[in-house]
Amino acid sequence: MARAAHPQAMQPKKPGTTRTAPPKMPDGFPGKGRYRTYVAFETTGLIYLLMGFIILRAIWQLGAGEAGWNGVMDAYRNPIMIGFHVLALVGVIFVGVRFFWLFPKAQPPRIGPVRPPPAAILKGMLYSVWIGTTLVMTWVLAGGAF
Amino acid sequence: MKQLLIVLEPVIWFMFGQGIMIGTILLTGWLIVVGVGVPMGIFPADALAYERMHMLGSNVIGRVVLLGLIVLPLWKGAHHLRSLAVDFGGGDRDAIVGSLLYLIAIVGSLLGIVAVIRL
Amino acid sequence: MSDVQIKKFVVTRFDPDKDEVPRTDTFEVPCQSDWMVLDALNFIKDQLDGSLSYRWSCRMAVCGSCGMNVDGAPTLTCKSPLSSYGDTVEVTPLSNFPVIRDLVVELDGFMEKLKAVKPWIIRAKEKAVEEGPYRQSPEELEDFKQFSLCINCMLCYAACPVVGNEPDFIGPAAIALGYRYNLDSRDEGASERNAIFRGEGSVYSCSFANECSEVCPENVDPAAAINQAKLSGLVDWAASLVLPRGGKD
Amino acid sequence: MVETHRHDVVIVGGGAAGLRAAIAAVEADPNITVALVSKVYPMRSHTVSAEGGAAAVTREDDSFEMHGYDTVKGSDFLGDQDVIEYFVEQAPKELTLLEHWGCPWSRNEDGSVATRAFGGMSIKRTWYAADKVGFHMLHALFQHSMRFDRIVRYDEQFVTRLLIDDGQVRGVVALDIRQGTMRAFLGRSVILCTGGGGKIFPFTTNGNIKTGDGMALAYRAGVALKDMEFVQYHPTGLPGTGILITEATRGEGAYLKNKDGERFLVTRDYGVGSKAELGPRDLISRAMVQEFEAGRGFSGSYGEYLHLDLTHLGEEKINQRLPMVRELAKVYGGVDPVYEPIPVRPVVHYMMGGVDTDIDTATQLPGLYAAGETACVSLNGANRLGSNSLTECLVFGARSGEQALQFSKGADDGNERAVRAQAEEEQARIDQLRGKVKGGEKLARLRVDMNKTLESGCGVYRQEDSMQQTVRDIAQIKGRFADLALEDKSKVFNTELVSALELHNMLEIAEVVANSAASRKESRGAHTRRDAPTRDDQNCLYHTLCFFDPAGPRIEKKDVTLGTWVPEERKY
Ligand SMILES: Cc1cc2nc3c(=O)[nH]c(=O)nc-3n(C[C@H](O)[C@H](O)[C@H](O)COP(=O)(O)OP(=O)(O)OC[C@H]3O[C@@H](n4cnc5c(N)ncnc54)[C@H](O)[C@@H]3O)c2cc1C
Ligand code: SF4
Ligand code: F3S
Ligand code: FES
Repeated sequence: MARAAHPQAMQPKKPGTTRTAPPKMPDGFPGKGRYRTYVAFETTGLIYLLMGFIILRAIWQLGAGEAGWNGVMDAYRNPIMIGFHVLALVGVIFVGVRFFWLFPKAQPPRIGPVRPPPAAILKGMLYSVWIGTTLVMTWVLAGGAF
Repeated sequence: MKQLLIVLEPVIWFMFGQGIMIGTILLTGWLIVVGVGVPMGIFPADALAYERMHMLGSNVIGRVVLLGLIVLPLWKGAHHLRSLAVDFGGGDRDAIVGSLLYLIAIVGSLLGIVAVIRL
Repeated sequence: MSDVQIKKFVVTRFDPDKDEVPRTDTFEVPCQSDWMVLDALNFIKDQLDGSLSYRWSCRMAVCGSCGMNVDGAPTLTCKSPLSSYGDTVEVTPLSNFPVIRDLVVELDGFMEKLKAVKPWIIRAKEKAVEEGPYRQSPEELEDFKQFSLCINCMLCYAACPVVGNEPDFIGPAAIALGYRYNLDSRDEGASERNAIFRGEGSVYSCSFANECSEVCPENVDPAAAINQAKLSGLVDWAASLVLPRGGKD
Repeated sequence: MVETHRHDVVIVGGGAAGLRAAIAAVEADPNITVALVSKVYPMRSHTVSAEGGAAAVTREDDSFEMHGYDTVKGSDFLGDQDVIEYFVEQAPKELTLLEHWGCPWSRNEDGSVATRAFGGMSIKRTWYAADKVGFHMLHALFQHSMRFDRIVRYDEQFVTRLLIDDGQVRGVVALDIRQGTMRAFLGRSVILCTGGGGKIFPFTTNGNIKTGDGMALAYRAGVALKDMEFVQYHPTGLPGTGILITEATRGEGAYLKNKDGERFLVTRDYGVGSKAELGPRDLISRAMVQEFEAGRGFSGSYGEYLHLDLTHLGEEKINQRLPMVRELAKVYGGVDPVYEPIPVRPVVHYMMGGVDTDIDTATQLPGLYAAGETACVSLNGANRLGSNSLTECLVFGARSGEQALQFSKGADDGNERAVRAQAEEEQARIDQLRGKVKGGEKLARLRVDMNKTLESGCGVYRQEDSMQQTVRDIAQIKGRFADLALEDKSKVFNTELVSALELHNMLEIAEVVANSAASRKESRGAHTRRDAPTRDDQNCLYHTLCFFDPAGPRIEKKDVTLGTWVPEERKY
């Protein structure tokens, strides 16, 4: 059975002249089929929000001096923290894949006189940037340079 | 409040969009090294030693990247959680929930700016 | 004639004069192999229970009246072969809409939303008939063609989670149709419509669930329209901050 | 109590004709309001299903004279020539207006509107928007109409009767389908734009809503129905469903082939000459039936059929020009026309006849106007040319809007008390019909019987005895209608009640079709008698008028308006 939707959903400003049965949410929302993927996509919002603050704290401590930063690094070695970061990585990759799949069609056929490249090329560009940036960051952070 | 949200909607959406795109692109590398690789010993720990990190982070590019890593995910997070709240029947509370979430993102972003300036 | 197979139809019934809440009826229908879901409903109405109410007309997927949920999914019943369903088929009214009777849902809400996006050509100065048609290249036509194919079948509204929770949301089809005019080389009303798109319950309410496009029987891809409109709404808004608004009124 | 709504003009029907009329009326006078009363939401009107195109003189090498001549000849010289002249002159203007209102017409490379060939047209003059022309026109009109707040829509209101007082129409009364109660829409003039009635036949391209309501309304009010014997068979419908495969396929170059793979329109003499597949519909439909009779058709589970072959057009052209045909053939015909021919057979498509109007769309009843397929302004005569009728809806829809408005300005409001009383009467009648249990006749049964007898008596080929049989059958089925039993007693959205009212209307016009057919003793256009195979201009160059009479339909004759073009043998 589908859940109830907002009682006013798709109701005209002046309600119709006869009594109606209240609207229901789409079948399968939120837990089934494609809805599950979509809800998961939104739920990654929590991961991102937390990641924002986690990184904020890390950078704050980095600015506070060596002891602060080492504290951060110690905390990161905690298995719970590692677990969360793994989850976050999965979430981030999932977001990227879903979003880059949708991204090309969200581009207007024209912005002023400029036409964006065809979907396939656009997608290729996105993935190149994503993979490229990740490689560079990994290389730099993991000690490959400087 | 609701009115203000409506007026700011395009900017919020812009921040969200950048969060989902650039945020994701930046987070992937960060998580691979800082979140998982080094703590699990896959990469050498001294790659993230204080001296080196400070050097990497305190130049202009470093500061911009770090600021992006803090601010962008916050907006993607706040906005998506707001949508999630609506999808679970929060249409009527949307203005309050939304404002709260964005307030969190704003505070986080301001602190983020301070944090990178302090480096 | 073609092969006949008995299928069970579990159909939602609701009569506001009699029923407090919707109930279901079950019918056994001898279905021919080339039937659509709608053919089975017509069989029920003609032979088994004349009081079953639903809308239909063209039976060729163009009038947009026969949308229902079949096995839970928003479906154009005249275009969905029964062969792709099992022995028991569940037919319910479109989700996200108030139900008037049986499988008939309230459409006036949509009609208001459609009107709200000004789905007509807006121009500072209308061209006189004597001057003949506008010129529009095939490429310019291609820019908006897809978004003009909407048959107002409401499947997208029935699939979108935001529609069900945010009554003010203008919703996929109406936004796609408004945006279609923004892309039309003959139209000059883009900034007027963009102001509407930036308003309450408009494009930014959409969370890109993409379900609207998944169920659309005409491949209109309303999700594309809405999310494109977000970007042009932003560009337009930024431009309006830089340049004082000119030419609109 | 019947709720009443007063407007200056009341328009019944929200198809191309009704919407065009409404726009014309409100544009002509900024102070009036129009009621647009329709039994379905306007964008559901059957105009939506038209595929092929709308005709108007466009190219340098075309002329009004040529379009006029094609139309007259297509009509088998039964079209009124003053009407035809007016029509061809207005057509380009009307299609241009629609272009200005946003209709996405297909284009040539230089940005001008593209045109395609159509049956019976001597030159490419049919405007198109891929093969969803009616859909795009209807939605463009509907969306454009939304900008006028003075067009007040009343959706899902089923008009059941014209309100007449003092010899003048005063409005209509309609069943509010949602509420189950009656509403009176009062106006100083009324326009009927209710479309055709193909649903009286079993096998038709027409949708479920095409039940000839407007014709029946006018007929019962004493207005004549004209030329109702002329029912157009379209050569290419999908067997089984009757879904149309547009003539634009042939306009783009498709072939009709028989079982032997032979293009019989080329190899045999069916009177279409070098036009071959682009001959007029009546001739081609007859040729197809003759192929069946000669045993050169395919036989399938829905009877005999022939092949419409598009395979040589190529995928690109089909996708670009005929995307809907491809989709329809795949979904409803089970074939992909890029690779396989489409099975087709002649199918009831259009009613040339309708409510008798003059060139101003006015009927004999003061204040009552009619336009679109429901009217017979005598543009189409005995056979309509493909792509003339969408244009007709615009040209005469606009004219009816202007004319009805004019009339409304000079007329008074009439005696509201008297018309209210009529509306109350109507409410009582409907209340009695709803959920009527007495009697044992089933709605679906009656409909099937009506369909059957019409097909056997008034099909592609007709003859005296079978037409007379149909006349008797229909009278008998009308009698059985009184014994109808209905199951649904509910007030809210009682579609069974609506179907019963529609059947009542269909029986009325079916009777008119059969009687009109039996009265014409020649073959002309779509009316072809085996027992009188030739045209007889000496005795039969007249319009058939059929009047309501409690004793049974009464037939009268009306002169055809001739002019520039003298009747000649119709050869292509
Ligand atoms: C499949 C198909 C393809 C076609 N292709 C072409 C083509 O390519 N070119 C061409 O020129 N012509 C074509 N035609 C013919 C043309 O489409 C029709 O003649 C034309 O659309 C009729 O328009 P209309 O406005 O008169 O009626 P419709 O569009 O049928 O509208 C009738 C309106 O009246 C309303 N109505 C009816 N009864 C009542 C009532 N009792 N109370 C209230 N409202 C009522 C309905 O709700 C509807 O809004 C085609 C027709 C069909 C069926
Ligand atoms: S966008 Fe698609 S699903 Fe939505 S109403 Fe239009 S045709 Fe139907
Ligand atoms: S399903 Fe709904 S959330 Fe947006 S992309 Fe479509 S409108
Ligand atoms: S009946 Fe018209 S779309 Fe299905």
